[in-house]
Amino acid sequence: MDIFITLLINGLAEGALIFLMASGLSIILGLMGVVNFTHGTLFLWGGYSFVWIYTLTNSFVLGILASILIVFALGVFFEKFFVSRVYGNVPAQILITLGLQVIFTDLVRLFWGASPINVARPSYLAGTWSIGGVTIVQYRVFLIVVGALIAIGIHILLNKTKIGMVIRAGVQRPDMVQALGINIKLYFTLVFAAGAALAGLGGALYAPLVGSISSTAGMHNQVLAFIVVVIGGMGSFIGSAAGSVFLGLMGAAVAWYAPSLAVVANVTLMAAVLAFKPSGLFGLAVKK
Amino acid sequence: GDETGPIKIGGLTSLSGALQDYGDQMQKGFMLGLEYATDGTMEVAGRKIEVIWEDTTTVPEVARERAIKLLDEEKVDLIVGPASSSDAFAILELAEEFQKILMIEPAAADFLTGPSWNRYIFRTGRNSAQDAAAMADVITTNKPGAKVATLAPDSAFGRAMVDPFVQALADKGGDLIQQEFPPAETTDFTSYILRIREAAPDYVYVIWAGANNPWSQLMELNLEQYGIQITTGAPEIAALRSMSPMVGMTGFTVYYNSVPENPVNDWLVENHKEKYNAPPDIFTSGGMAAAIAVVTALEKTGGNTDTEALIEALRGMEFESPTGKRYFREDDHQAIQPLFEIELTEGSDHPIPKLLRVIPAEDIAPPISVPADAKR
Amino acid sequence: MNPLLKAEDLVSYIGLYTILQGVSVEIHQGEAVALLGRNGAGKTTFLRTIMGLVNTRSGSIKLDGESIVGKPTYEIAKMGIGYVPEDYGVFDELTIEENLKIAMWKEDKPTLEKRDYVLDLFPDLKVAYKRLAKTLSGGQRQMLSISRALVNENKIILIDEPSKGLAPVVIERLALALKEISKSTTILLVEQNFALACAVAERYYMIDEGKTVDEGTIKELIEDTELQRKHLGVI
Amino acid sequence: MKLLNNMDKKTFLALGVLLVVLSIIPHFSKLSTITLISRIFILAVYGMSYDILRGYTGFINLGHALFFGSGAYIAGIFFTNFGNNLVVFGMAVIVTVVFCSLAAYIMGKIVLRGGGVIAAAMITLALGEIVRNIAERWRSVTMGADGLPFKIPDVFRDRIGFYYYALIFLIIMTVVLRQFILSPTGRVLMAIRENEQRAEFLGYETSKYKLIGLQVAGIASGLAGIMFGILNRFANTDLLSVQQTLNALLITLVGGTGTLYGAIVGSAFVNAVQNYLLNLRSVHPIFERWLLFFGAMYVIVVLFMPEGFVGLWNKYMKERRTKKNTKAIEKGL
Amino acid sequence: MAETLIRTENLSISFGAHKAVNGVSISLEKGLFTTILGPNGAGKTTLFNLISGLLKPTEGKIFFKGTDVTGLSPVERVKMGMGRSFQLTNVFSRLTTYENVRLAMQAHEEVGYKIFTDHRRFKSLNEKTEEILEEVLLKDKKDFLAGELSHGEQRKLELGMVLALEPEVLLLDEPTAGMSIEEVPTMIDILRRTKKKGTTIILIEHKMDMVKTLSDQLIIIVNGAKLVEGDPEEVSRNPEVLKAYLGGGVLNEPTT
Ligand SMILES: Nc1ncnc2c1ncn2[C@@H]1O[C@H](COP(=O)(O)OP(=O)(O)OP(=O)(O)O)[C@@H](O)[C@H]1O
Ligand SMILES: Nc1ncnc2c1ncn2[C@@H]1O[C@H](COP(=O)(O)OP(=O)(O)OP(=O)(O)O)[C@@H](O)[C@H]1O
Ligand SMILES: [Mg+2]
Ligand SMILES: [Mg+2]
Repeated sequence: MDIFITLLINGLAEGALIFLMASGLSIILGLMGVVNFTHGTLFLWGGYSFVWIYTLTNSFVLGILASILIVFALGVFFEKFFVSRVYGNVPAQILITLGLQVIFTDLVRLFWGASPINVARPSYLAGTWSIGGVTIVQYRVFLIVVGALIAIGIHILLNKTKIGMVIRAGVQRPDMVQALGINIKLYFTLVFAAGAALAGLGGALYAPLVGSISSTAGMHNQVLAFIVVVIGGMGSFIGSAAGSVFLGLMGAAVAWYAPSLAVVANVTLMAAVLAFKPSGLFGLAVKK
Repeated sequence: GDETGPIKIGGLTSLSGALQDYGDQMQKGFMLGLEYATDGTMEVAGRKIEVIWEDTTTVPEVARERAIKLLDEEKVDLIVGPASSSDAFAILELAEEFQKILMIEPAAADFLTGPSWNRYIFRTGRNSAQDAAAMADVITTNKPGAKVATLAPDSAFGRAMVDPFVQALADKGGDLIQQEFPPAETTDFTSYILRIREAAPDYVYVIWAGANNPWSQLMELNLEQYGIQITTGAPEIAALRSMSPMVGMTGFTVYYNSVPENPVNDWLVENHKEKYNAPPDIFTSGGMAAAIAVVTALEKTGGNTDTEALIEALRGMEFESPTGKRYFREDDHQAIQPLFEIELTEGSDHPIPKLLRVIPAEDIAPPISVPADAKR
Repeated sequence: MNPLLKAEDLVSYIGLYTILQGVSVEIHQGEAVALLGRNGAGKTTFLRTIMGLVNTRSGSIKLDGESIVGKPTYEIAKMGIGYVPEDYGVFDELTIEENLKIAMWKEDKPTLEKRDYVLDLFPDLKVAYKRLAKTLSGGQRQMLSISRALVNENKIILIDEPSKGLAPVVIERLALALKEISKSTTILLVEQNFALACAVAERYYMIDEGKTVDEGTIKELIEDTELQRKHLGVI
Repeated sequence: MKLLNNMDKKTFLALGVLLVVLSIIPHFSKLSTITLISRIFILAVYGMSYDILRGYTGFINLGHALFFGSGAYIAGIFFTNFGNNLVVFGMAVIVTVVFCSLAAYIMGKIVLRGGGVIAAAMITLALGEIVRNIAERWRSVTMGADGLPFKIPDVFRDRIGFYYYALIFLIIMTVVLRQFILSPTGRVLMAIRENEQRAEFLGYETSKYKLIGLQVAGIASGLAGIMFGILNRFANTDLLSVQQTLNALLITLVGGTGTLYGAIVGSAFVNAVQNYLLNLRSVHPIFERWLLFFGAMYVIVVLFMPEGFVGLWNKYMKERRTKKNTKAIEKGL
Repeated sequence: MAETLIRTENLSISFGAHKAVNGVSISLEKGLFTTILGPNGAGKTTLFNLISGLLKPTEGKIFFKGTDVTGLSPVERVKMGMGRSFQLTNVFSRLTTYENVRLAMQAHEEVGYKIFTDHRRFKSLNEKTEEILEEVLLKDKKDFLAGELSHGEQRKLELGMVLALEPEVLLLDEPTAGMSIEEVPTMIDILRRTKKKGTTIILIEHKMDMVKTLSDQLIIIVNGAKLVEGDPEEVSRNPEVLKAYLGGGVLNEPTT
C-alpha cells in the first residue's frame, strides 16, 4: 500500500513535470502546427538562465522570472526571423528549427560549458514529509500544483479569449484572418514566444528537481514533449495535460512492474496510440 | 617515417559535442604532460614534438575520417585519444591498417584491450574492469562477503560498467543480489530504489553519469536508515558537484587533484592552476599520463618513431603518471595502475574525496581477455 | 468629389507572372460597380491586389485619397474594406459563431445588430450557428463568407462571385440585400451571374488579360446586345 | 537509348565531362578526400531514397534511418559471422532487400492508415526509435551502442577501388530511381502527394501506391546503408537514429526536394561543408565552435534557398525562359 | 424498359441529430440525364458523397449496375465505372494542368503498377489527354500548374478530369459554378456530347435555364428528402418547388 501511494504521487509529479516540459510544445506544435525542434533548446535556455540568475541572486522566484523572460525573448527572435517564414512547410520547419537547435545548444556549451551545473532546491521546497512509510517530496508536490495551475490558466486563456480562435483560424487561412483586420503575424509571434516561455519554465523547474542541468538534457525532453503532444492529440491543450499525467503514471507503473521495458515504453506507447487512433487519445482530428 | 624531422602525434578526441569537456581536459593534460616529460623543451632525442589535434565530434564515422586524415595526410607517427569508446572502436582497425600505434586515453570500454584488441593498441587509461575490481575491493575489504546491489543506466555505458563488476565481486567473495537498470534519462528513480531497499543489500553500487542523477532520491528514500551503504566511483569535479548529499560516503576514485601524493601530481596541480586557474581533473591526469608514456617510449627508442621499435619499447614499459607508476601489460597493452579508496568530505564547491587507501595496481589488474590466437 | 477607391495603371505579379498589366478603376462613394470579364481575366487578382494579398509592381491604389499600396493587409482591412473571397475562405475549424466573431473584431465596438441582420438574411447560418464551418454545404459556406463582410461597418465591400453555388431564391434575397446595402456602403462586385450584376450595380468595368478594356453603365450594357455579345458572349 | 534521347546535347556533354573528372579525381587526391567523396556518393543515394518519399509522396518519414542502419548492420553481421567474401556480400544484399521491403511493408501498414503528415512523422519516429533500441539491446549480435566494427571482402579494401564502386552504385541508383519517378507509378505518387483523396476518386488505390513508394525508398536506403557500412567498416546505433534521418532530410532540402538529383548536390554540399569546417579549426579557434556554423547552414539554406540548389537553378532557368519569351513578344509587337 | 444503372434504397445519413439525407430512394436508367435540384443545404452533395462512397450511409443501400456497392470503397466504385467531380474545386494544384488530366486518363486506361517504364511512352494516353484539354478550353494553359489557374479555369479542369475517366455514370456537382457566361454554352455542349456517347449523367446545378435544356428528368430534394421527381418543365412549375427553391423570379435570367 505504501509503495502504491509512493508510486502514485511520484507518477503524478512526473506527469506534472512532463506536462511542464510539454505544454509549450502543445501550443507550438499542437495549436500552431509548427514541428519545433528548438523546443529542447528553449528548455535548456530556461534551465540555464534559471540556474544563472538563481545562483547570482539567491532568489528562486527571480530565477524563474528571468528564465521565462529570457526564453520569451528568444521565442520572439526565433519566430520573427525564422519560423515565420516556414509556416505550413513541415520539412522546412524541421530543418530551420534544427539549425537553431544546433546553434543555441552549442551556445549553451560555449557560455556555461558542457558539464552539468549543479543547483539545489530552495530551502522552503527542499524538505520531505514522512507519513507512515510514505515519503513525500515537497518539490514534487510543488510541481503538481504548478502544473495544475498552468494547465487551468492556459486552458482558460485559450478558450475564453480570442487568442485560441485567431490562431486556429490563422493556421488554416492566414490571408483571410488578415483580410478581416487582424494582425496575425503579431499573434503568431506572441503565441510562439509564449510557448517558448513555457518550455523555458519547464527547464527552470526541471533543474532543481534533478539537482543539475546539462546541455544534453534538452534533446531527451524534446522527444518526450513530442510524444505527449501527439498522444494527447494535436491541438488539444487539455489532451496534452491528460497525456502527461498518463505518461507519468505509466512510467511509474512500468518502472515497478516491468523495468526492462522502461526505455522503450514511451515511444512504443506513442506508436501504438497513433497506429490505432491517429488523432491521439484525447484530441480532435489531426489536421492536414 | 622521417627520422630527423619533428615527431608528429595525432590528438584525436571529442572537442565538440556532449563529451567536449573530457576531450578538452585530455588535451590540456597531454600538452602539460609533454612539457613535464621533456622538461619544457618539447623535444625528444633532439626531435621536436608536434601535436595535431582533430575533433571526432563524438561521431564514429567522423572519428574514422579524421583518423584517416591524420594517418594518410599528416603522416602522424601515432595517435592518442579518443574520449568515446565508440569512436575508439571505429578506429582500432585503422591502427592495424596503417601500422601506427593508437594510444587510447581515456575511453574505458573493456573490449578495446580485450576481444577487439590488435597489437597496435595501447591504453594508458584504466578500463572499466579495473574500476569494477577497485569497487569490489573497497566493498569486500570493508565488509567481507557483503551483499551488493547495483544501480546503473540501461545503456551501453551502464552495462559495460556492471558486467565486469559481477565477476570482480564474485572473485573477492562478495554476493551480488540485485541489479537495477533505469533508463538513462529517467528523472524518477523511486521504483528502482524501492526495489533495492526491499532486497536489503549491504551496499548499493551506483554508476551514473549525466544531469539527472539519483543522489537526492537515494537520500530521500532513506537507504541509510535501512542499513544500506551507498557507494560509487567519485567522478570528475563537475559531476562531483551534484554529489553533495553524499558527503560521508566511502568509494573509490581514479584521480582527484589532492588524492595522489607524488611529485608528478604536485607538478601537474601547480602548473595547471597557474596556467588555467583551476585544479586539474580526471581526464587531465589521464592526458598527462599518456604524454609521459609516449615520451618515455621515445626516449627508449632514441627518437626512433618506427612502429615496431615503439611497440618493442612500450611492451612492459613502466612509466610515471600523476597517479603513480603504471606499466603496460605485455599481453594486452593495458596500463596497470593503482586506484584509490576515498571518503567524500565536505567542500566549499563540491564534496572532496579524501584518500583512505591506495589500492595497489596488482590487486585490481583486470583479467586478460584478448583472444588467445591474436597476433601479438 | 474625390473617388473612394481609385486604382491607376495597376500592375501586379505573383512569383514570375505579371498578372495585372494596367488596371484603372475609379469608384465613388455610394456606388455599386460590377467587374466583368472572362475566366482568368484577372478580376480576382485585382481584388486581392487591393487587399494587399498580391504584390503591386507599379501603379497606385488610393482609398479616400490615401495610398494603400504596400500596407499590410490587416491595416487595409481596418481602413474599412470588407472582402468576400472567391474560395469562401471560411475557417473550417471554427464554428459559424466564431467565424462571425472574428470578423466583428475589426471594429472597436461591434454591435450585434448587423449580426442579427445577416442571420435573418441567411437563416441556414442561424440553424448551424454552433457547428464547425467545415460541416457546411457549399452554398452555406458562401453565405457565411458574405456574412463576414456584412457584420461590420465598411466603407467599401469587395465581393467575388457571391452567387456561385447559391440557390435561385437565395440569390434573389442576396440581390435585394446588396441593393439595400449599397445605399450606405460602396460595393465592388465581381459576378458571372449577369442578372445579379444588373440588379445590383449601376456601372461596370470590363477586364481582359489583366487590363481594363471598357467601362460604362449597366444600363447601356443591358440595352446594347452588340456590346453584350462582344464582352460576355451571351445571346 | 531512350534515356539519352530525352537529354539535350549540352546536358549530355556536361555529364560526360563530370564523369571523366570524377574518374580521375582519386588518382590525384589524398585518401581522406577519396573517402569523403565516396561518402558523398553513398549518402547521395541515401538522400535520393529520402526524396522519393518526401519529395514525391509528401510523406515525412522520421524513421527512415532504420533502413539505412539496417543495411549497414546486416552487412556487418554477415561479414562478421559468415566470412568476408563476395558470396556473403551477395547474401547481405539479398537479405537487405528482403528485410527493407518487409520493414517498409510493416511500417506502411501502420503509418498509412490516415492521420496526416505530422502523425505519420511521429509514428515513424517512434518506429525508428524502437528499432534503434532493439539494436542497442541486442548486444550479443550488434555490440550495442559501442558499435560493430567488421572486416570486409578484399575487393572493397582498396579505397580507390571502392571509390569507383561507390560511383557506379550512385550512377545505377540514379538511373533506377529516375526511371521509377518517371514511371506511371511515380506519377501517381506525385498525385497522392498533392491530393490523396482526389487520387482515390480517380480510382487509384493510394495505400498500395504509397506502400510501393515506401518500399522502393526503403530498399534504396538499405543498399546505401550496406555501402556506407563497407566504407566505414563499422556500424553503430547512430546510423539508426533520428539524427541520421534528419541528415537525409537536410541533404534533400539543401539540394531541392522533389528533384531527385538535388540529393546528389545536397550530399556533396553538406559533407563538404562539414569537412571544411572541421579542417578550419587549425586556422582560427572560432572554428572550434564549428557547430555554430553548421547550424547556421541549415538556417541559411531554408531562409535563402527554400527550393534548394536544384530548385534555385530551375527557377533561374525558368526566369531566363520567361524573359526570353517576353522579349520575343515585345519584338513581335 | 432500359436497364437501371443506379438505384438507392431508403438511403439515409445522420450527422448527430441532423438527418442530412433522409430515406432517399431513386432509380436511374442507363443513358438518362438527371438533374438534382434543391435549396442550399438540402443534402445534394451529401447524396453524391454517399453514392460515390466518400461517406457511408447510416441506413439504406446503394446498387450500381445491379450489385450492392454499399460496402465498397470509393476506389472500387470508380473502377466499376463511377466518376464524380467536386463542388469545392479539388485538383492536384502543384502538378500541371496537363498532368492532372493525364493522371485521370492513366487511371482509366489501367496502366497498372509499372514501376520502371517511362510514363511518356504511353502515346495514345498523351494524345487523348490533349483532346480533352482542347475540349474543355484549357489547351493554352496546359503547362500551367493547376494551382495557378483562375477559379473558373479550375472548374473546367475538374470537368476535364472526370471526362477523361470516361465513366459509365458521371456525377457532376455544380460544374459551372463561377464559370464565365460566355463559356457556359461550351460546357453545355460537352455535356450533350458526353450524354450522346451513352454516359449516364447526374448533375447538381442551380442554373435553371441550363438544367431545363439538358435534363431528361429532375429530382428535387428538400431537407434531405425527395420532394418530387419527373419531367423538367412540369416539375419547375410545381408551386412547392417555386416556393422552396426558385423564388419569385425577381431577377430575370437572360435567356440562352
Ligand atoms: N498563383 C498564381 N500563379 C500564377 N498565375 C496565376 C496565379 N493565380 C492566378 N494566376 C493567373 O492569373 C490570371 C488571372 O487570374 P484571376 O484568378 O485573377 O482570374 P479571374 O478573372 O478571377 O477568373 P475567374 O473568373 O475564373 O475567377 C489567370 O490567367 C491565372 O492563370
Ligand atoms: N457533420 C455535420 N453535422 C451536422 N450537419 C451537417 C454535417 N455535415 C453536413 N451537414 C449539413 O447537412 C446538410 C447537407 O449538406 P450538403 O452539402 O449535402 O448540401 P447541398 O444540398 O449540397 O447544398 P449546396 O447547394 O449548398 O451545396 C447541410 O445543411 C449541412 O449543413
Ligand atoms: Mg476569379
Ligand atoms: Mg452541395
